Amino acid sequence: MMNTKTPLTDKVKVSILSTMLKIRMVEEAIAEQYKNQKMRCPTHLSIGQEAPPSILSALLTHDDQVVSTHRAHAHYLAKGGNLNAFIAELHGKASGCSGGMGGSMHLIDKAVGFMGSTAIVGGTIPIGVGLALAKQIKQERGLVVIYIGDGAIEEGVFYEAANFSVVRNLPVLFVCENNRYSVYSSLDCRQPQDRKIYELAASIGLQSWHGDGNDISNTFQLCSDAVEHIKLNNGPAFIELDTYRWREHCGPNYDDHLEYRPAEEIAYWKSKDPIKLLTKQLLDSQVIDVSVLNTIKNNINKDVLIAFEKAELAPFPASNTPENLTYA
Amino acid sequence: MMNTKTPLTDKVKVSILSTMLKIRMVEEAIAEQYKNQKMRCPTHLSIGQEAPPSILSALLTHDDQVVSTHRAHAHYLAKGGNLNAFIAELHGKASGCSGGMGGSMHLIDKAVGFMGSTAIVGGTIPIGVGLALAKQIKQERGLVVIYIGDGAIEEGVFYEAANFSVVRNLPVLFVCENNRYSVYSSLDCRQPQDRKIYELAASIGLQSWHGDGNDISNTFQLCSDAVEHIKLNNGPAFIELDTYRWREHCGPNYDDHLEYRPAEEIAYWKSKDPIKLLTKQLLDSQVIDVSVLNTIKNNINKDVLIAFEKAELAPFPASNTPENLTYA
Amino acid sequence: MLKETHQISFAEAINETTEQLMSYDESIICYGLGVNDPGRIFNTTKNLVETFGDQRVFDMPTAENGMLGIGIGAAIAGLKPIIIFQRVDFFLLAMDQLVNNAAKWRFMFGGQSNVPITIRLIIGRGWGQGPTHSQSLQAWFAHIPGLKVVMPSTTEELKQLLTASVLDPNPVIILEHRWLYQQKGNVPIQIDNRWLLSEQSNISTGDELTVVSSSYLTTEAKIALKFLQEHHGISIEHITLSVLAPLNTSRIIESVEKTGRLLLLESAHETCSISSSISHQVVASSFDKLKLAPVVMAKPDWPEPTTYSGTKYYYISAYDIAQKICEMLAITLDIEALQKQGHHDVPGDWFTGPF
Amino acid sequence: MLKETHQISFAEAINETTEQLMSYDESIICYGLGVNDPGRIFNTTKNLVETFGDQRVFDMPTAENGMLGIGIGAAIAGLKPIIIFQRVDFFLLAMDQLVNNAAKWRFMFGGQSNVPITIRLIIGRGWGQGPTHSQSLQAWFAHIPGLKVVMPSTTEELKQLLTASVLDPNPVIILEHRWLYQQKGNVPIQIDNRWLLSEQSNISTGDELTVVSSSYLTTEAKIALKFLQEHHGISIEHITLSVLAPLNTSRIIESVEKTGRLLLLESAHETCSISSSISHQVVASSFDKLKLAPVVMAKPDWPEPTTYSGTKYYYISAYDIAQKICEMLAITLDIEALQKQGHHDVPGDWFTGPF
Ligand SMILES: Cc1ncc(C[n+]2csc(CCOP(=O)(O)OP(=O)(O)O)c2C)c(N)n1
Ligand SMILES: Cc1ncc(C[n+]2csc(CCOP(=O)(O)OP(=O)(O)O)c2C)c(N)n1
Ligand SMILES: [Mg+2]
Ligand SMILES: [Mg+2]
Repeated sequence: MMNTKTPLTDKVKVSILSTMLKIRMVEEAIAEQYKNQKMRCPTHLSIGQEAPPSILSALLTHDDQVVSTHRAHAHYLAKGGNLNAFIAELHGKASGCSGGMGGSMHLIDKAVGFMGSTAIVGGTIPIGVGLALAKQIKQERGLVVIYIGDGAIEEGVFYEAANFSVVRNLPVLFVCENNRYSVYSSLDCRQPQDRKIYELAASIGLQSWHGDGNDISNTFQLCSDAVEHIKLNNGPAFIELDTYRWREHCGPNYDDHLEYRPAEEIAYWKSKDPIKLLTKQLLDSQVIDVSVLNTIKNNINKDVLIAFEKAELAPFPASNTPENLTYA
Repeated sequence: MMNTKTPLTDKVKVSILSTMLKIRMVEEAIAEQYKNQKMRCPTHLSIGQEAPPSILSALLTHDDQVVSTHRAHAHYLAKGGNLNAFIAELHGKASGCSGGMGGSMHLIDKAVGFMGSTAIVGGTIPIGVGLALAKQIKQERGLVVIYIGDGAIEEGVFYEAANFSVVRNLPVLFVCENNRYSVYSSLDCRQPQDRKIYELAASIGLQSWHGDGNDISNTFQLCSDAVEHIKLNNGPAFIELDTYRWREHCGPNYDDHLEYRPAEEIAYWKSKDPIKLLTKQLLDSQVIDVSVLNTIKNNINKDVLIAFEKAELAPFPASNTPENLTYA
Repeated sequence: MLKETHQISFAEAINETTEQLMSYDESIICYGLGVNDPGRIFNTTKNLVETFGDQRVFDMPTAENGMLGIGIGAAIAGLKPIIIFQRVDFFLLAMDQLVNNAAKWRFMFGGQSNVPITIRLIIGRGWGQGPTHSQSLQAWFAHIPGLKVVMPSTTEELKQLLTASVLDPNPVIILEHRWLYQQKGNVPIQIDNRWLLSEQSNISTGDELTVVSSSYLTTEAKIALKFLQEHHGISIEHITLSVLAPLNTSRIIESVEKTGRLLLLESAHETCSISSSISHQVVASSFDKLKLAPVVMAKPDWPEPTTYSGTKYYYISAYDIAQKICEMLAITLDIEALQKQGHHDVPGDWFTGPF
Repeated sequence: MLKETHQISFAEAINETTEQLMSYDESIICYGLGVNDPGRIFNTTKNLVETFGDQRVFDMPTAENGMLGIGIGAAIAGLKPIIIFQRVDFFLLAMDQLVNNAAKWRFMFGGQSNVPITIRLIIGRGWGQGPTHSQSLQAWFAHIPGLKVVMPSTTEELKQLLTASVLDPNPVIILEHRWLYQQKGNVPIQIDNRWLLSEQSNISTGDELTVVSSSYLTTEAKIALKFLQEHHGISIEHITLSVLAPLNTSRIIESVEKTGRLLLLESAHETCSISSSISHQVVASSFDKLKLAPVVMAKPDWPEPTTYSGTKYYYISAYDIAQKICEMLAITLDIEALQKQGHHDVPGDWFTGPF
């Protein structure tokens, strides 16, 4: 197969910025609206973690599939998941991407290859590997991206599924967004102090990369290398990206007052806001000007408003829906 | 803590040989008697794999504990497990080490620190780590040895338990007897071709060693280093020892005719019979003579005969035993 | 002996009981995801690490099967671990260690080792908990010999049940309903190490019908039964089933022999449920005393949908219970006052999400 | 349409059915520990890898939860995996993927993806299989909405059940009893893709009592019932329950309305069993038609002991069944001829261990 690398052109940068902005603005709207008590489900926001999926998605095609976790909003939107169906899902409406059955933690948009996110930590890891197995057996193009957190690394099912992906040389890319916390628990009580996750993954047999997920060009490079590695059929790969969740684990608020995370740590990561940095870079280098930026934002804003309006007006699922869904 | 290393003296060598001989002769007696249909339970013999536990046990004290797998006979006997209770257990008798409830795959002799073997692959790994956790919390001396096969490495629970043992710096020694097969399946379809088990273990955070388990002095050295490492409270450790099962996975017979293992491989490993080699070494160097050797064998023989005699004469468990055992 | 009591919530009672137990018996340890975090498992593990130190009270990796097995190993070595899982659903990862090791260890080694662990599982409900945060698997656990299964219904009974569970030499699973945590009750100030796992207790006595409930359904049943008693003079015997396994139905049978009618409130799906088993046992022992077949009200046969509309009729309410009782007694009563006001998907107005 | 049949064993029928299915539908794959090894899962996967290649037929690592999840993923992508576990007991490691993913995937994503997997589980028994190689967990599976649970009783019905399971768009668990593998029966030579999961079938019709059995207990029941019929003229209706979930008891209810007596043979422990559920449903629907309470015969409430003596009275035998029937009919008959000759812990004399 040919070298499939996409260069990080200005155009790609703008598209990455747009994706990040979309995620940020959608998430902020959710946070804002959450208090109205119409989105009645546990909701894990991606604010602060927009960069990795926005960058990686710029390298994916419609042949590529994604599975994700409880914190799936960014992954869903970056892969091109339908916004109206997403917001409707948070509202539990029939027009939701999961027909209202799943809520924030169970998203799907098969049309764009977003094959499902679920709420059991580690639960979709083997699902993603199975999708890749099917690609191999059916000789279909594309790879499967499995998004996980640093917590999911601790589940035995990660180890089992990763091992099999190596044994069968499957087209699968594990992307670990290491935000250093599992709920409120820091890595200290969960993993050995000086052990690097990407090294662990490498020792299982995955070709591995590690980087600062907020560093756009470096992350783009890593992702591009990893995607190419897989597309050349060189085996499954693993990327660990450092990143940071700005708000509470679950819910719309900040929880810095709880002090489970050092204030300097929070400040450090906020200073590396990938959206601010890339915006500045693109403005400074005059790739875009303020009016372009405003147009992007205004369009997103409009879409978000429409999505919420539609979601609120949409009907709930019919009362016989759950029964009908249980068996095919 | 002081350096606790035991040197590999001639005396220790003789004791290792005695242990190996005991295991071999007991196992051969079981194989011989099995056809009489009085030991009515699945039975996984240790013939060919006598060396690792015989060597390691020479370094363990009564403070040290052991858990094991479906293939536990050698581990049980090497740790000093009661022979009569063992043979009675295979016969399902009330005098069996598990009261007849467990059979070959579920052995126990708490008096010598053999805390239990079970038949679910990987099942006792966290049990062993939990025993070590209790030692740490109760500030008790000794370490815990967890025997596993190369197949058990594939279970997520190995990874999970190993990770925790590193996080809490527990006094635990994983001993992987790599006989290259899980039932009839070779490593090829189960683990990546060029991945070393001990390197994988190291990347999880375990201090790791690897060696030929039939090489007595090298294995003694590894074990001694690992035991010392743990006793100095430097953290959990892992030893991978290459070894080979001579007979079928489960049952008393050879199954070389099935050809799932290359004939040269079988021949190679038989040529490295640790008992033959150590016997020769000790005879050649005149540490023992033939009469000493015969005395050792005769004593074992006598013990084995007595064990079988007692086992056959012993009563079965009372009919209300199972009910009474279900709850304490 | 009269016990001094005080008014505290269910969550506070768990916390207080655990603290007293850990002071009383230093072989008790306590761990689980979030045990020492700011949430402290809905405050049920507050102050523990401060009082007992991080050797006895600790957080853990997200590794349910391994961590349960480690608890079993520690229990075999003489510790008494309390292990906490924030949802029953997460605990599905640990079934191998639960069934193949915890439940059988004593049995398969001829009684030489006990496994005195207590597993606290939290049942989620409502506010979009949905298919993976709301399962109630007591029937699974009760099906396995060697396990004890406890489902407290009230703050009053919690302290005794938790104490007896932790001090029991067997593996005990205690299922706590998230919606009980804020309920207040009169709780003995001190634990008593002689407390037993008392299998059932009567909430009320009556002649016309026997109602059996566990966990949060007891709350709904109490509302219904109080209403029927006060407004319509209907006398119903209400028994809470606190210990589901080993299952002892003698008190239920005694009651049914008096009332002739049995309504079983099931918080899980009906097929292979504990209620089906009770129904079978009662029929087997009291066939001739029954005026009609036992009735089971259970969750419908699908997972909890996340959507608000999907939980409206998913759970059994006080109204449903009263309606079913009228049906069983073949009477028509005005029970409209029992219709729940406000949102059906929260335990109380104070709850505003997200978890 | 009359089908041509031939006489083959249960294990051969599994093998033949799988081979025909894989020829018919190339989306079917088959994997599990030992699928391609010399044992070929007791010969049930013979020739598959040779015919269909190692992309579709493969061995796997010892990693039950991961490997089930991988099968679910493959199923979502349109393959139809048959996954084999050599003992139910090992499958306990995979409960998370089974319940949280396989059973719910279709539901929680609003019906957009199906999970057409078939999970073959083997139930062990005897020759010291003991506490970790002999569990029968159909009640667990039947308790979970979204799963189908199949337990074939005879070689005759196997082919249809396995075919319908594999072609079913839902996750299906098919529990195969090790002791059925050698039984011969008349089996249709070809599969038929229109076959349905037929829920129950009548082995015999009769008036005095209804017996329901699944899996190997059908063998024991047939012996008992044949004896009672031939030697004592007692006419019993015998129904095999092949599909335990979703549970449809209509045929059983119809039968009981005729006979008035129900004996349920349960191969698991009684508490929270499928038999308890059937008993409850039958009583609920036919209370007035019952001459006596339904009776459940089940395994005692402890694991299988390894010792020879411990399994002698652990499993239900033809003799036990006949004795219970006499009790239910309040008659005394000579049934001594039903006492099993030879060893009780093997399926036949041909079995000499070790597995
Ligand atoms: C099996 C399981 N255990 C525990 C939980 C509770 N839980 C929900 S999210 C979460 C944190 C996981 O951390 P990580 O994988 O790092 O993801 P992050 O939230 O940081 O994105 C936990 C423990 C769960 N959902 N599933
Ligand atoms: C969880 C589980 N899966 C499968 C089995 C079946 N089984 C019994 S022994 C065995 C082989 C394990 O291989 P290994 O760990 O290398 O041990 P060895 O037999 O080579 O000593 C297997 C797969 C089991 N007992 N438990
Ligand atoms: Mg994290
Ligand atoms: Mg091996």
